[in-house]
Amino acid sequence: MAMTETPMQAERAETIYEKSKPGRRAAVLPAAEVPEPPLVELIPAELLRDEPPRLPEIAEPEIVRHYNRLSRRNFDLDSGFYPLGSCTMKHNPRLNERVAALPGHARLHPAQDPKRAQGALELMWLLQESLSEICGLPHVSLQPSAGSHGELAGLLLTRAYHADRGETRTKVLAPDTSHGTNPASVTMAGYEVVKVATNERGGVEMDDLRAKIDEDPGQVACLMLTNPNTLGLFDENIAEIAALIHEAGGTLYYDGANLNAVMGHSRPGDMGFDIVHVNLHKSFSQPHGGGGPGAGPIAVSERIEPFLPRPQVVRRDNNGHGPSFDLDLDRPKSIGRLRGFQGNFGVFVRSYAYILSLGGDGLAEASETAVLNANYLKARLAEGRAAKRLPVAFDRHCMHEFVLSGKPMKRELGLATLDLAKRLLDFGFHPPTVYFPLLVEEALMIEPTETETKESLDGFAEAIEAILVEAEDDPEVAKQAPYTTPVRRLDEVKATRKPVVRQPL
Amino acid sequence: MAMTETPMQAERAETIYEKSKPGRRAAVLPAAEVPEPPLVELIPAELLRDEPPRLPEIAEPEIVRHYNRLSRRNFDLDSGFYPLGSCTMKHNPRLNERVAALPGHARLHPAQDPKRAQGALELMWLLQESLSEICGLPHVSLQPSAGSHGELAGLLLTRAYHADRGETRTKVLAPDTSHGTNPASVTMAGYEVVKVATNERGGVEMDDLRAKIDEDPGQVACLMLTNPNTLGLFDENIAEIAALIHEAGGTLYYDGANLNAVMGHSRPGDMGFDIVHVNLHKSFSQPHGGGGPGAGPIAVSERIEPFLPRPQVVRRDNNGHGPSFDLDLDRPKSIGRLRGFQGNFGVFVRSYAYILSLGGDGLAEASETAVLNANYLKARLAEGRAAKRLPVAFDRHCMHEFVLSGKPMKRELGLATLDLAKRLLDFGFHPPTVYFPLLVEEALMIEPTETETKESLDGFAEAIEAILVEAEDDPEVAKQAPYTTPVRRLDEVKATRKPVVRQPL
Amino acid sequence: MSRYTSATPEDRAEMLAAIGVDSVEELFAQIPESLRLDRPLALPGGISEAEVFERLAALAERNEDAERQVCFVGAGMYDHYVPAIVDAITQRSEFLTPYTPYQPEISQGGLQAMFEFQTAMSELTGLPVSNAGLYEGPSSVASAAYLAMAATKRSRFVVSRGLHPHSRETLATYSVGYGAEVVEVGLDGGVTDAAALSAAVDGETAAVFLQSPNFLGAVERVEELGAAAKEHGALLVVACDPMTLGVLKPPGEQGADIALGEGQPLGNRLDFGGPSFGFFCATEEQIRRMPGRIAGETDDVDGRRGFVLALQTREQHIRREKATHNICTAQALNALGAMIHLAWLGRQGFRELGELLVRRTAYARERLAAVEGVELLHEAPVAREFAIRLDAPADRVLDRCAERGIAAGYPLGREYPEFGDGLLVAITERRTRAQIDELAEVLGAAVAAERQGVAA
Amino acid sequence: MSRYTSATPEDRAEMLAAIGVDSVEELFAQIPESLRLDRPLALPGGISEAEVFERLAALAERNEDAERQVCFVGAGMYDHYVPAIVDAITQRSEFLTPYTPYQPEISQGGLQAMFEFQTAMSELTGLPVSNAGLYEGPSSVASAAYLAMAATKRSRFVVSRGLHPHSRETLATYSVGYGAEVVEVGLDGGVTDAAALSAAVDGETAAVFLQSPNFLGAVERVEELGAAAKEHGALLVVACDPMTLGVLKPPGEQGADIALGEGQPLGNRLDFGGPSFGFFCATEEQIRRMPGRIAGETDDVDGRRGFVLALQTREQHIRREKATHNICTAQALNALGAMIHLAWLGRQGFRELGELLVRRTAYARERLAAVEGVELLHEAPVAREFAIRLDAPADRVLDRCAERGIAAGYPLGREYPEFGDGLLVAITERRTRAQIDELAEVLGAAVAAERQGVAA
Ligand SMILES: Cc1ncc(COP(=O)(O)O)c(C=O)c1O
Ligand SMILES: Cc1ncc(COP(=O)(O)O)c(C=O)c1O
Repeated sequence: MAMTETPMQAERAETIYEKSKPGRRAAVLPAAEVPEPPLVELIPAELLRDEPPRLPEIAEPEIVRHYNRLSRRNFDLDSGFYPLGSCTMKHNPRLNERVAALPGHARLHPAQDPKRAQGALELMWLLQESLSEICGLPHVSLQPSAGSHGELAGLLLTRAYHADRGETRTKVLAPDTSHGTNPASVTMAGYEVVKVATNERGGVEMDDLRAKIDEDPGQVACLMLTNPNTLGLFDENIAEIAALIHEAGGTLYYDGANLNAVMGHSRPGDMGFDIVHVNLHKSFSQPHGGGGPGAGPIAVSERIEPFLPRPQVVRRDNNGHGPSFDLDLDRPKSIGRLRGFQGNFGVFVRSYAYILSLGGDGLAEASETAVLNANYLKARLAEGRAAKRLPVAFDRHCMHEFVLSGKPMKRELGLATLDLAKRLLDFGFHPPTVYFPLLVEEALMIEPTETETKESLDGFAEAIEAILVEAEDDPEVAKQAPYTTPVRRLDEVKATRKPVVRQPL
Repeated sequence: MAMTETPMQAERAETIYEKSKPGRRAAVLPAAEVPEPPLVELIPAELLRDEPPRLPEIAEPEIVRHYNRLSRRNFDLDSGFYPLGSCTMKHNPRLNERVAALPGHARLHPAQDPKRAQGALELMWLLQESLSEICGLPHVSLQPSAGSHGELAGLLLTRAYHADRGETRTKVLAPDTSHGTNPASVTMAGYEVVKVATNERGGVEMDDLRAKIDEDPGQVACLMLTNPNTLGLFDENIAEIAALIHEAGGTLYYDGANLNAVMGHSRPGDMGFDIVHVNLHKSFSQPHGGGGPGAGPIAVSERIEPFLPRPQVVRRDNNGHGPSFDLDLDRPKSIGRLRGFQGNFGVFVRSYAYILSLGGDGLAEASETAVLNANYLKARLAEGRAAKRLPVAFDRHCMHEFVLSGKPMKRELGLATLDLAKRLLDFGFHPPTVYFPLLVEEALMIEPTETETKESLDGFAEAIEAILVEAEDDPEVAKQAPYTTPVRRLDEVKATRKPVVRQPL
Repeated sequence: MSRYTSATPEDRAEMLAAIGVDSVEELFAQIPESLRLDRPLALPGGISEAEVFERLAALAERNEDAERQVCFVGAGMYDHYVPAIVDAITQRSEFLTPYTPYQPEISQGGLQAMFEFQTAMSELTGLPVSNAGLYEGPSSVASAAYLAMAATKRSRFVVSRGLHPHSRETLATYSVGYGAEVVEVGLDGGVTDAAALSAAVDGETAAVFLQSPNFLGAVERVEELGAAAKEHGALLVVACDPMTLGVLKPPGEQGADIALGEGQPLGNRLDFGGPSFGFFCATEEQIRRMPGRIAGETDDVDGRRGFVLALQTREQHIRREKATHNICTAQALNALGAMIHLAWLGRQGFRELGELLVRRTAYARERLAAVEGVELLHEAPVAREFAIRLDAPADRVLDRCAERGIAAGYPLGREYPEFGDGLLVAITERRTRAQIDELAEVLGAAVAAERQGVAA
Repeated sequence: MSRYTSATPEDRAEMLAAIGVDSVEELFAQIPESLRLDRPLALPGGISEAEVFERLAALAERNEDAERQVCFVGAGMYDHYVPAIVDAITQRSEFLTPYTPYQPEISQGGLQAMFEFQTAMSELTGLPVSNAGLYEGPSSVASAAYLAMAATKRSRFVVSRGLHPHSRETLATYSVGYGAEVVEVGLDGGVTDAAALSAAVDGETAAVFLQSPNFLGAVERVEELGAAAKEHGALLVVACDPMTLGVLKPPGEQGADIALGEGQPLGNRLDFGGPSFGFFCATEEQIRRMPGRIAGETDDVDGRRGFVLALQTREQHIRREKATHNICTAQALNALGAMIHLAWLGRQGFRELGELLVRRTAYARERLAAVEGVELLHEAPVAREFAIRLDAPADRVLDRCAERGIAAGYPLGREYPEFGDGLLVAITERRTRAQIDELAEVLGAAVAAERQGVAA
């Protein structure tokens, strides 16, 4: 393996502060146009700042170069295959960016009088209606800012629902395969997490579930499930699970991160879920932005509706005078606000544009192709060396993603899942999600999404094969990987032991 | 020098046609909404096409990836220093893109009734006024699409001017340092080129000029000059030159490619020029787009005005009822149209935004800094090895650019200017313009522009020094360069001998 | 096959064969028959890109945005000019489309940008530690409360009524889950009632929450107010408007343990309320209790400088139920926009912008105070927003102004019944003197008309 | 120091010292005193980005663009929907900001895109050779004339009156320089008068110029008309609308030696007339006489596939006065936009779009023909545009339609006095059936009102 530096490796990372030079500037401000007394005549000296913050001093051309150069140090969805399990890295249509940028959307003040923001409120209402139909639940709140925010909302709704019935419950059940945000949300909502085991089919272990409920049914507030779950498998027992939880008086929460598997094919509401969050930045094509923004609207059943966050977008019929749209604040049982204003509207515009583009049929086709692509890639990886070295964790048809175990690879070749992931970088692929879900040893979680071509899937399978062949010959190659990335393996321990989290100036 | 492939070199260029697969598509079209008879019922079969053109068949995600990947195989102004002489690679403000994209500009039909396009016509008029002031000439036509188009316009204007006086003249004088478009335009305009020699100061050789005129003053239609010329030197004899040409009855044409050197400091009109073209894509920040679009408005003196192209944007005073703007077609002496509609309006918007941003003072400061940067870099290259190996062609202060000669370098190190240029690529710099102007052997024409930092200039000087040091040790390194670019030296002869100019399908 | 998918009939056939099934339905068979949707979704069919554009443009047309109205509304989000380079850079695929940077080797662009952003926010707030951003302002306040509980093992919050109503409501919502108590302290003369505050703070208090400038635009005496918190070992949490920090004393220099706020004024458009971001800065002591992503500097195996997500052991994907917060996807792209805007403003420009806001605001405040039927709601010093009282129903006055193309401000009545006809007026660099003068004229006319009962 | 320059006072001092002068003025001393501008430019001072934006937005507001009016105007430029990916890609710095690719090693992106574009245009026109684009349509016609003179050593052009008036005017302008003669042939029944054409062509004729669809929208019988040219050894030059080439027989299959035209309909916005691009395709024989850039495929020293500017020996920078053309900077970015649009449409979509245009145009033509006071100007087959005759003054009718938000078409009167009240109506995929029906209604009402002399 060539160890010579690539051109990009050769240029040392310099922050914009290091490129700053006193006296330079990009912005030219408008003239004051008004009297310019010294500030101390307007604000008491002791409330004024002595020195301005040490922001960079640099002219526009170099700012643009700096961030353009930085951008090239990112791998992105428009660069290549990005099979990051659980993240639904599907194509981000530019049309959505275009419509979100229309001044009527982008420059609309959130406090605008509803009667002067009818277009925006109607769009939100239309999106609510669409998500309601897709989830099979009658009511939607768009307020949560992301999935984890939706989870917290769901748990606070559960608490309010029970409180309204004079109950206080303390336990929230979640399978050991659940995503980290689930237990974290449970704690923030003041509940205690009770783990439920997974059966040999990758679903909820029913006996364990019954046991955990029977311990004290009156304490069971909620069961949080992802279905298909984080193994990419649909839990066939979902109807029975729902019955058990409802019997115990708990709510059933659907983590919608995997909704991309079932759009137009099966609906959480029909499965018996009371509360669902939808990650618009996954199933509905909002770009991930390197870590957001997203949005996590929630859809709920009738019994949960009274407690939905405030404000709620509503449609008024004005007896025949044509409908109008409003923000309803008068919701006495509401859990209240979860954030400022009405939610991540810009994300709503993009996702609604996506829904309009594909339509009901297109959404169903998207899920169908997502499932087809996942099963095809799974089949490709059941050929050749991967079959033995990287066996699938649960050998059945998957939905939109699947999980492999690197355990044999590690045992037989001394190659950890991490090494495989890093070596994939040299082949121009983004690695799958690694070491999650926790119950699979050396897990690799692979979600191709529907927008990838067969050629990309084949190329990925061939890369895995090539790496395994290479490793049989010399595992060190992968263990030292990557070689061609802007930087090579980074010392994450150091970053946590003695954290340097800002530029010293 | 590492000869291992860089990641980008490793990926073989594949055209979009090679990524095509029958049945794939990105576009979904609106429904017809109208009757759909077979086409033959609407258009005779013999006028219809049998097979649709073999355009690529590919879904949107892969189109985006294809062109994003392609884009990374380009070096651009936002990537680094681009001292391409005569091209004025100055910063391209994004503000200009934003205002050009406003629907009122971008979606305005060129045939819109002038009274419904007052904003666009006023913008054009304001740009005309600004260019008139900057050039020191009373009238402007925005119609030419680029500099060479402006040159042709200027020569046709000259012909019309003389014809109007009952004269026919056959010769156009141009210095041997002139840009290739000058003689090419002369021929297209039906004139014969007469070369004028350059003196030891880099200016027009006055004796030769006089001689060429005296041969037959009645045949001298025009003298085309660039001032500062392509050596980056201001011709101090310009007043006398103007007098001689005017005496002979010819017109004086100013190639405005180098206007960036003198904005707000000296004006072609005041120098005695009759016709000036301005490259908006040089001095006025229109992005070059990898080879256009640009625009080449012309400014002219009173005596040339009657012949300006049609239509001309005019301001009408409507005696006090507030001004209005119009397209004047009623110009009996006009040379006529040079192109469709009114010109490259989108470019006018960008350049006018640039003029508004900088203002008169800012434009003068831009030229001042352009001249400062050029002389500083010239000074840096007069230090160290470049002093001997790459002497400046004419040893005097330059304006916005300067020309070095690689002759000693070639003689002493066996390194051609081309080799130096290619080696610069490995250092992350765009090379200067090479082998132009022709009269300087192994020429390197360097134009830093005002928007570069001192650090960039220093870095470039250091790279030149490093390459010369390296070459003393082993000239082969540079002769084989580049090494790190997406592709290495390309066989241009093959491309011309047996041209392959399209993808075989 | 949709416009975004590529599987041709041939592809499908080959893929199904490789999988070993005859149809995709077989793959969906794992979903019990009874739970499979036996009808198409009740949504319209897909339409062309041009049609989607027209549809959404038509909706957008029905909003009165800040391009059609002269906007003096603030209340936490402001109509600042976002420079063109912000869009140009944040719209690059390389920043727009990647996921959270879990693979640092191929995410250096995003990670370094986070590091630069953290540095900028640390500079603005005067606190050493910043995260890479949270959802938005109000939920960041609730997140600070969660941190304060962990830091103090207490569960009582004292909150100034000057804190944004959305922040107070959000804190109340979260506190139900936290099992915490929220105590509110009133205002006096537009600023937090100092006596009431120190009376309210006790040994059970986890944190004291202030906002400066507060919701009425008044610059608070944070240091004095914070004394009570220090005394009882409670954390001092200060919400602030980042655009004022070029001129106002940073919270970090006034004893704040945590400084946070709504980031929208920095490089983010109004977007009817989001997406924007919340910033969150704290003292060194709190670094391991911080919520959200934090980028940190380190080296690669060859000694190259690089950046990674630091202190991940705080986070849900590692620590699960013991995490310092549940946040995962946040607002990275919005924080990048802020960083670019700040770099564009630069050290000088940022201060000048602050001064411009203070001076135009002073001018506007004086101008409006001189209008018949308008008086100042408080006399406290202000930076970029101020409150007035109208001698007429605020909603009706606002309607009249809107008819004349001016969004005159934010009505206080709903959230502050005590200021029934109060109006909050915000200034940005986009609001020219001419527009301010026009506001005075239009507002005056509207108030007069209302008082004379003229029909609108 | 402006926002775009970086030289601080310190920088300036250091730089001047290195140069060995005391001031920048010394550098300008080479300009004779008398020629130096002794006053500041009479232009306003620089203003902030926000102010520039407001200024230009205010100007744009005063234009009635195709977003505000329903646009049935064509005449060479059409209101097609440009897909969002075109902007997203062409606005990337890597495509937007480089110069012409003189250094191929670092310009492969642009060069390959040119190669792909050439392939697409070659496919559309049915001719083997395409260049990378010229300025726009009409000047491309004049460029073809220059090529024809070189190829035939003749200097007489026969031009159909169906050729775009701008093309004919531009050709006339250039021909003065060429020293060439231009002979025009009239129309009959909306198409070129075949008899007059063959009569006009002779042994001195360098080229015959046709347009199909012609300016009146009529599809010409190019092959038949071209026979005269073939017979006398003149080149056949055909201007065409690229958007019709998914359904109409390509010029290359009808004997054209050169096919060219206005490229705007492909991936370029209206922009009040530019920038767009002209495409230019020809037979193999003409390859070394082609104007403009041409990208060609080749290999690098290691055998890697690559692209370069081919046949540069044709060009001004090498051949100077003997060049095949003077063009240098052309319209590369616009051609890239066209290529992306064509890739997005794809083979199927491009044909479907052509069919859609033909069918909606047929519908519109029939609909308008049925309107009282409106009749067809010709019966010849049309593809996407057609001509009608109004029984009322066209300009007044157009005004009435404009008042109702419709740009009803292009008035023929000025350029075709023989069609005094003629109107050219264009259709794109953006013009819905509902809009066409509305046009019929509005146009009918306008004509009726004019005939009854109702005041507008
Ligand atoms: C299964 C699952 N649940 C929940 C989440 C949290 O969603 P978000 O990142 O939008 O907060 C994720 C996202 O990674 C997920 O994959
Ligand atoms: C000196 C000179 N003259 C004329 C031109 C031609 O200008 P354009 O490329 O705009 O046609 C150029 C551009 O390279 C030039 O440098």
